[in-house]
Amino acid sequence: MILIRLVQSPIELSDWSSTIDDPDTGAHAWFAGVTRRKTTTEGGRVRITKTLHYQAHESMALGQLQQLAEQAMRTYSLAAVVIVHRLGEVPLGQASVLVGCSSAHRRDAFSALPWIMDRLKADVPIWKRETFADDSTEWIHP
Amino acid sequence: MILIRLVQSPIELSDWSSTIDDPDTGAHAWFAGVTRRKTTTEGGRVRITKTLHYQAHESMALGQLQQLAEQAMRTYSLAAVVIVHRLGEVPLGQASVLVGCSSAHRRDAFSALPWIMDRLKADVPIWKRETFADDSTEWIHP
Amino acid sequence: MQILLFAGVRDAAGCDVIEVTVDPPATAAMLIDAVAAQVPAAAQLIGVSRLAVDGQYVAGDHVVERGDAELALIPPVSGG
Amino acid sequence: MQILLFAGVRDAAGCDVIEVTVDPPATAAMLIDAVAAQVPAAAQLIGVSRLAVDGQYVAGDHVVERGDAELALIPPVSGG
Repeated sequence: MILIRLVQSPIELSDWSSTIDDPDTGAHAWFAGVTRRKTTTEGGRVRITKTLHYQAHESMALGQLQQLAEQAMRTYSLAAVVIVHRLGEVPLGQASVLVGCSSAHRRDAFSALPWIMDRLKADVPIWKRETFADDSTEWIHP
Repeated sequence: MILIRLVQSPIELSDWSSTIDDPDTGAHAWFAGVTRRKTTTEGGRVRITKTLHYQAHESMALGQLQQLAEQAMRTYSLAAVVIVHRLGEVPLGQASVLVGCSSAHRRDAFSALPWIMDRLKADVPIWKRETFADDSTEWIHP
Repeated sequence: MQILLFAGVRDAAGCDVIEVTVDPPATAAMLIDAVAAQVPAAAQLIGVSRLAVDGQYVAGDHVVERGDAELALIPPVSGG
Repeated sequence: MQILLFAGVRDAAGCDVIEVTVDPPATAAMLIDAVAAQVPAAAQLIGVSRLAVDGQYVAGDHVVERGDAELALIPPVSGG
């Protein structure tokens, strides 16, 4: 089971937690990426984030997420994968992304989560614009 | 922040998900161990589980969980750790254990979860008794 | 050919889509260079961007055919 | 000395706590052997169990002092 969503409203883990249920899975793992207040730059300077805004090439992002979910299912013998990414404004302390997966044994679920996040952050056409405490804004293009 | 609980009632992720919130964390990770229907024995035989029962040396389990949570906090620079283990009967498809943690960066949260589960499964005095489809029971002592 | 723009490149160009003209056969790299020439303020960012054709990344030497394929310029992503 | 029992050992012994007598100085290994002698049906499981004193695992050569310390026999665990 694969569930991919781009949403404009807050992501609540409780709304999604039952989506990966499966009687033959013994391991459920979740990751939520949350808007953080402080970012330390490469130069060691601490920047204070006020809010984040996410933009996507939506149809391509959905396709890329579907592809990487399918690859994760095969590679890690997962029973289910759910990936939810929020777009638009994401206030401090709220989740921008939620990834969940279930597998028979915990090693697979533990390995799948970082793999999915690494791929998502490398290839899925979604961009973050930070608004800092001084109201300056910056698109993040790592 | 460390939160350790042994509970007798169902563990709902939504009841605990806000406990690891922290404005300076960007990564929240969760693991739930869930009662699985099928177990494949070393000999390759598939046994069908009907239900599980967990027993603990409660005071020692709480102490051991607290110790390993403290060690995880230090090792992985976590902001928060929550560990909830259910005791008594745990029906199929329900969680026997829930572990959550938050950190500034996702690598730490991803590394902490398997570490905590490995330690829990090695040292925390909690035991599982399986009841199989044929009503036979067996304490698991790996 | 029309190319969709996003994020920092979109802001620098001031538009969601840009029209570029290159002599066929047009490779992805040629199209990216053509966008950079039209949006010099973002030339560096465009130089590290990838081209996607109908939602799939293509290599620089990929030849883009005229037609109704959707072209998008994908600067380094920062989702998650 | 009284030793708390759990799981498979508790079921084999038919009780939550067992009284064992060993000559001082009593090491953890001697106490575990004494439990095994009293619960032969679970001797193998007891042989791979650890002793905990006041909630902390101790090594086999740890000398257990008489007093009010809580002793527990911890067979291999299977939580999670």
